[in-house]
Amino acid sequence: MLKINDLRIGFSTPTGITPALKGVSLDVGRGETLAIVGESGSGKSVTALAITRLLPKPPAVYQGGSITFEGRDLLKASDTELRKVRGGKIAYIFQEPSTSLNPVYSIRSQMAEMISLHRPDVADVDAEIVRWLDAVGIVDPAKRLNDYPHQLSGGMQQRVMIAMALSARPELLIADEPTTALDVTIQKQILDTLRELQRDLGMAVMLITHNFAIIRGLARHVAVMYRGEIVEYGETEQVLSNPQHPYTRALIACIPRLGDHRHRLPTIESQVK
Amino acid sequence: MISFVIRRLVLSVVLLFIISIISFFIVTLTPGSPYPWGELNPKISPEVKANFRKKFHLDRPLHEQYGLIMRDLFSGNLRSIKDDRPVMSRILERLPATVALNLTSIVISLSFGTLLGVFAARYAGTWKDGAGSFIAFLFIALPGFWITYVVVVALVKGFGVPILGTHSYGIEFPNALASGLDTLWHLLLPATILALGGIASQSRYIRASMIESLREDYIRTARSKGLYEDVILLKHALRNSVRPIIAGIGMVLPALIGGAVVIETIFAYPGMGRLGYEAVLERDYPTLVALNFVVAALVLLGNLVSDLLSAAVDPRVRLE
Amino acid sequence: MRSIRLFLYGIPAALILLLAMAFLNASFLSVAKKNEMSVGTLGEPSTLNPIQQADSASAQVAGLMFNGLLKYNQDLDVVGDLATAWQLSQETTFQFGTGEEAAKARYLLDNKRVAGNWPITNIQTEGSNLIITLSQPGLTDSENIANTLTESGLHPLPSPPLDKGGKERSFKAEPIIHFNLRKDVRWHDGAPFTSADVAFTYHAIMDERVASPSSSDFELVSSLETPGPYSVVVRYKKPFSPALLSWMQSILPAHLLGKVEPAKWPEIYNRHPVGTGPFKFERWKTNEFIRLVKNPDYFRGSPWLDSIVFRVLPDPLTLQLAFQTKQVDFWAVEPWAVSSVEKDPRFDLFSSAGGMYNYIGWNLQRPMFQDVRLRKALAEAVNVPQMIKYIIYGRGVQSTGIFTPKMWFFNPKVRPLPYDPKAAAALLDEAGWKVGSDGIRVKNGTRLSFTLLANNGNEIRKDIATLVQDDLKKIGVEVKVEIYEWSVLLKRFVSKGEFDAIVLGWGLGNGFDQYGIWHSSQTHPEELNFIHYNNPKADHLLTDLRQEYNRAEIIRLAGDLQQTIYADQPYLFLFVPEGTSVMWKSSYRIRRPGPKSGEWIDSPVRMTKAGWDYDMEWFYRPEYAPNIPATTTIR
Amino acid sequence: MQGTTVLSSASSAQESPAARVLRRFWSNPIAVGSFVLILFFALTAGITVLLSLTGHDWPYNPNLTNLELKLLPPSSQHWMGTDNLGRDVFSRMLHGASISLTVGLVAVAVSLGIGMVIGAIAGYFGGITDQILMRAVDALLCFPTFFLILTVVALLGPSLLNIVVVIGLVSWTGTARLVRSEFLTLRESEYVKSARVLGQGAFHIITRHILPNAAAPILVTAVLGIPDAILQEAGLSFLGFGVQPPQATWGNIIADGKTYLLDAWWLNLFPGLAIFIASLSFYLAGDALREAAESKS
Repeated sequence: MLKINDLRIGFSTPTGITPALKGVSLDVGRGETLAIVGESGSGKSVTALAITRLLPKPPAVYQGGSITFEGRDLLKASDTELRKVRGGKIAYIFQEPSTSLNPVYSIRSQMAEMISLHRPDVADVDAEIVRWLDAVGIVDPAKRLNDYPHQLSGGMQQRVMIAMALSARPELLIADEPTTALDVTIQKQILDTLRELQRDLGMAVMLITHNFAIIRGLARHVAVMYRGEIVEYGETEQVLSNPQHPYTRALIACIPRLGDHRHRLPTIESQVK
Repeated sequence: MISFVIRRLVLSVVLLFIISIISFFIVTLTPGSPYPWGELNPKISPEVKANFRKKFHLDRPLHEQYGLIMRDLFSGNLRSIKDDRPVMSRILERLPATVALNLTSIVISLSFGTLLGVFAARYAGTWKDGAGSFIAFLFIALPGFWITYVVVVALVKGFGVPILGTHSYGIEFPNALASGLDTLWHLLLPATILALGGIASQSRYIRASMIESLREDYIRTARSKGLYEDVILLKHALRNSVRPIIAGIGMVLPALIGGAVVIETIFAYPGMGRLGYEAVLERDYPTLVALNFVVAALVLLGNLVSDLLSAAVDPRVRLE
Repeated sequence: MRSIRLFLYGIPAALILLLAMAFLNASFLSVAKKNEMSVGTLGEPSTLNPIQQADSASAQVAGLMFNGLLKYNQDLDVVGDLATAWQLSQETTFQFGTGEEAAKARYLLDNKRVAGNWPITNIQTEGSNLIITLSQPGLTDSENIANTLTESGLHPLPSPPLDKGGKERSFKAEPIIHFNLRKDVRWHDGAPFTSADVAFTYHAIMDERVASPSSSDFELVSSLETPGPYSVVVRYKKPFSPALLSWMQSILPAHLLGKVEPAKWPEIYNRHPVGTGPFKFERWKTNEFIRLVKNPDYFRGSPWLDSIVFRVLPDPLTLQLAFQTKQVDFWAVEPWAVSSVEKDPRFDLFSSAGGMYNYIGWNLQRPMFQDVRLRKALAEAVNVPQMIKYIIYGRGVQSTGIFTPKMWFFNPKVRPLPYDPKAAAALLDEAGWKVGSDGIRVKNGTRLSFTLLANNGNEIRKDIATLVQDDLKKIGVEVKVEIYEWSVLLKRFVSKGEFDAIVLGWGLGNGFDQYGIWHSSQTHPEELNFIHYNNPKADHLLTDLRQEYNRAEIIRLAGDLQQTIYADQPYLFLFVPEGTSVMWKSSYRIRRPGPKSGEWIDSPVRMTKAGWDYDMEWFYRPEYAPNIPATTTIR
Repeated sequence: MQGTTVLSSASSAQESPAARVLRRFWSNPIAVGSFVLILFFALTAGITVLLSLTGHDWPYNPNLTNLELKLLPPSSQHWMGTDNLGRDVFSRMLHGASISLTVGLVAVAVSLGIGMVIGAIAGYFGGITDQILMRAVDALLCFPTFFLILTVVALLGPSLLNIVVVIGLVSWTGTARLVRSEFLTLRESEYVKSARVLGQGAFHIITRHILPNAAAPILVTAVLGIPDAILQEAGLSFLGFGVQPPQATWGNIIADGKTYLLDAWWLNLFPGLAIFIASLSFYLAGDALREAAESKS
């Protein structure tokens, strides 16, 4: 469904262009789940955002490669085509739920916007919104309709983001570190919700995280990114049980396990300035 | 919400009281005497002057004078020294003209300012943004009285257009529309010139806050939802940038009334700015104190309105 | 979303559209004007009640709505207005010890009357008082009578002197004016005009609560009676010749204001008065205009104009622009613009030397200025002719003292001091002011340096101060110029006498009484002799002048007073500026009633002694010609 | 995969904040242009003052009246014509430049001083003091500044110093509000909290920690304040309350020339243009400075 081939992206700074992605290739099949793991600054978010050209143009420079989605190269797609894909076909949820929702509009108006744009055929928009809020596990959704983002907790906000993203029935959901800003208990609930919804809707998910621990049981495939490149790609279980690349091994070693008595977790000396 | 309004009103009343004291003593301490006739008018005998001072309690000590002025102000029969008429009716006579002028100029500066601001923000960083801010500063830098004269002379010399007062009297109007348009002209011309500075500063504010809003995460979310750039700009970004402007409205009023003096004098427009200017020259203490009172009340009201408005616009603002 | 876009683009577009439509409408507005005269005034009248106003703007408007008992004609002679005729007379009373002395004196005078050719009209005795009615007020006749009485051994008791410090006299002199009023005058609301109105106006002026600025004119009135509905008798405490002119005061309606206490007047009357004049009040839109409409049953006939509007235009430039776009019919031209307007065929121009002169007042309390030689030298060192040529573009004449050429009692024989810096320098040397090291003259330690004050509102006076500063520097006199706002100048400097020299001007009416400015008694704070001028001879002339009714005698006394003061140089008398007004070529003509009834004189608008706008109520626009034909026409 | 990329990004890191602001400022053409203009005005003002102090005025003595040369249009002898007293407008403009600039600078210094002090106190201590001070600012705002200036100038007398101080006294509210909001945000930052934990006094914290960080916006309001003061002085002179004659300022040249507007256009055009260009250049420079200081990259 989605095939990224040798994607190269740089950021122009006053002292020249700093490369961010140096030839990334990935593909996501229909209904599949792919996890992209890597430390911050490894280019995983850049990849995610590049897919529907969400990177702000002035600093970002597309240096090469292609992103084909359902046969079309999104890098060359016209604005109108791109707009249909954004939200309609590929939806996003982001890391900071508190700032990702517009503070001055109610939940209903922000979700209604999505539905009326991509599914004009829906007659009773409010009912549809309530259905999706319920689907993502928000208690008594009808009452929440007219609330404003600042009236909800972090977890609830992220649930609204998910409901909003899914309400347009996308074929691919890109979750850019969806649980990083949440505390651990909420993290698990959000990930479980994601897994159930993906199963029910049969949509593909690209999960971006720096935390190896959460991808087990969620993603069948995983790609490990380091310094703008994919250093390892494979089945999750297989990569976890026998990582090839030294960086992947170091990453896995850092995961704390129950009953582990080592005093300090091993750290990786980071090269990225 | 109600408790907020009440608390603000009480605070405003206290503030008004303090302002009236300050304004009274500043005004009365200014040297010069408030005789309505020429000081060196050979016909006026000292007895007449003494009698006049007695009539307006000017011979009493200052604090007593203040007490009397306040008593008269609230009992409604505070009289102006210039024409012995109740001060409130003198001010209220000019209120409609002043409100019309200032309100129109606020509307002009807000609407055009916002338009320019959004335009500049949309093309931020490009030459269009540069041109936008250059034009904006062009207007701010123009000295008010200078540009007013240039425009007035150009219009009158070039097109023989009437510019004085609120209506061209003494002319046969073919129909009501012509007369109505004439009044509109006498309102829009001074209001536009008064608003020039406002348009510029308004566009600067909106551009700055628009650029700031466009950097927020929810814009990226909106874009990821596939919305049109226009919708993202006008719906999501603009709504968040409106708050600083609304907060500014409260501050704009005194500047307008003070600033309008030059415009009102040149256009012979019967506004409160001119009333204040003439009252200062004639040392008409009652009118000045009352005028300061009214202006202060308008400003505090303006602040309250702008707070309420910003609460309406931005739900996060809780009126604690 | 659509609503946001509607507001964002819609409002600016709508505003531009409105502005464009309004502009088009304004530019194609037909300038066809109603039968209305429109006059621009810089200041807004404070009140239209004639007895409470003191500023010129109010007087101009009220003048068209009211009449006084008397008025000036075009040649500044006093003629009747509401009064048809008036007789001046005087009662001189001699008080004797006993009734017989009074009777003897009466008998003596009865047969002496013819020989002494005194203007006696009646002699009578009341108890021990001898009352003589003279047909002409004044002191000379009464003094002759007193002498004849003492010569023939009769000694009347002395009565208190007439003025503070004046000499004692043996009689009391009380002038009397008897007015006969017109019977055909009606107020604008239809009520008839009677003597009761005159009585009410007098009492109102003297009422403290009214605080009328004209009360000083009537202080010497001892009583006012109204024997009949159309006759008024006013008795004065002592001879005071300017008294007659005070009866040009506008008369108020007793039936409207009589029973209302003055505090209520501003609401019920002052902004929409009822008078007897040619024009009635219609509307006053604050700070914009005042419109008067014609009074069809005015006792001299209905005016030709339907209405007159006074437009308040505070900025001189916009007043000029309003004139050029015909929104206003007349324009008082600044001196510098007169030359360009004079040559312009589109305009008629009227200019005349007014009743105002500019001067520099020396504070005579300062020791430096007490030496007349210094004052004379400073006068000779300032080039007044050049000042006239450049500041007012030749529109004015050099002033030769306290009166101006247009006044009938002006003394033409007084010659102005010539501009002669060398003579001035010599005079200063003679007075002991030697040129110091820094070029500024010094006399036993003190430098010849002073501060010259002027008010910031008046461009001409600011220029005068700057030029005087330059001229005096040339002869070694240092002048520092300080400009202050008008009331600050008067309160902080003038009335406290804390100033060296000041540039000011006097706007004098047509009267000759300048007692308040020059008499040595008038030097208290807020009084007008702030330079502390003190010359006994001048004091004497001033008091005599106030009591003199005889025209020839007035001219003699006034001429002597002008000569005396000019010689003292208490002021550096500068110049009498000319006032110039302009109107669009023959946009108005005048058709005014002649002396005989039924006679109408048609003439162009032109300059008279009483100014070009003297007959404003009889102006008419040629396109709205009057229905009554003119008996005589002047081209 | 290793090594090469490390070096290139290093250089931008070492640049101190101030240097970065300057670099960005100079890269903006408008900023450079307006700075050159400001320099030009400052130089002309400086040279003129120096010349006149040493006795020989170029091209003429600004206060020398010469009535024969009254109201002459611009010509070779008088590049900007003469005024109603025959004084050379060009030399008066030169002297006017020095006055207008000093008015701008001193007035801003006064308003900045007061504004910073009150803003800092209100912002740093917050609570009651903040409320009181801000209400005082509101109270001051209620006066139309114009009447305040008018009354105080009439009270103290229209000397240059009084006018400048009054303009400063009236215009500090804007700076106070800005400084207060800066302080409110900066006060919450960690390094301030840590400084407080280390027991440093309030004055020390304000001057050493918070002020330098708030320097950029304060500097910007200062630069933007200068033209405001120049325009205020011009407005005052126009209404007759400006600097005393014969001292020339751009404002009172226009004010004196007002009555001759229709005929002697040069009396209004040149000073008006000068005020306009000077104010514009200050505004543009100020804005460019703000742009440079604010941007993150």
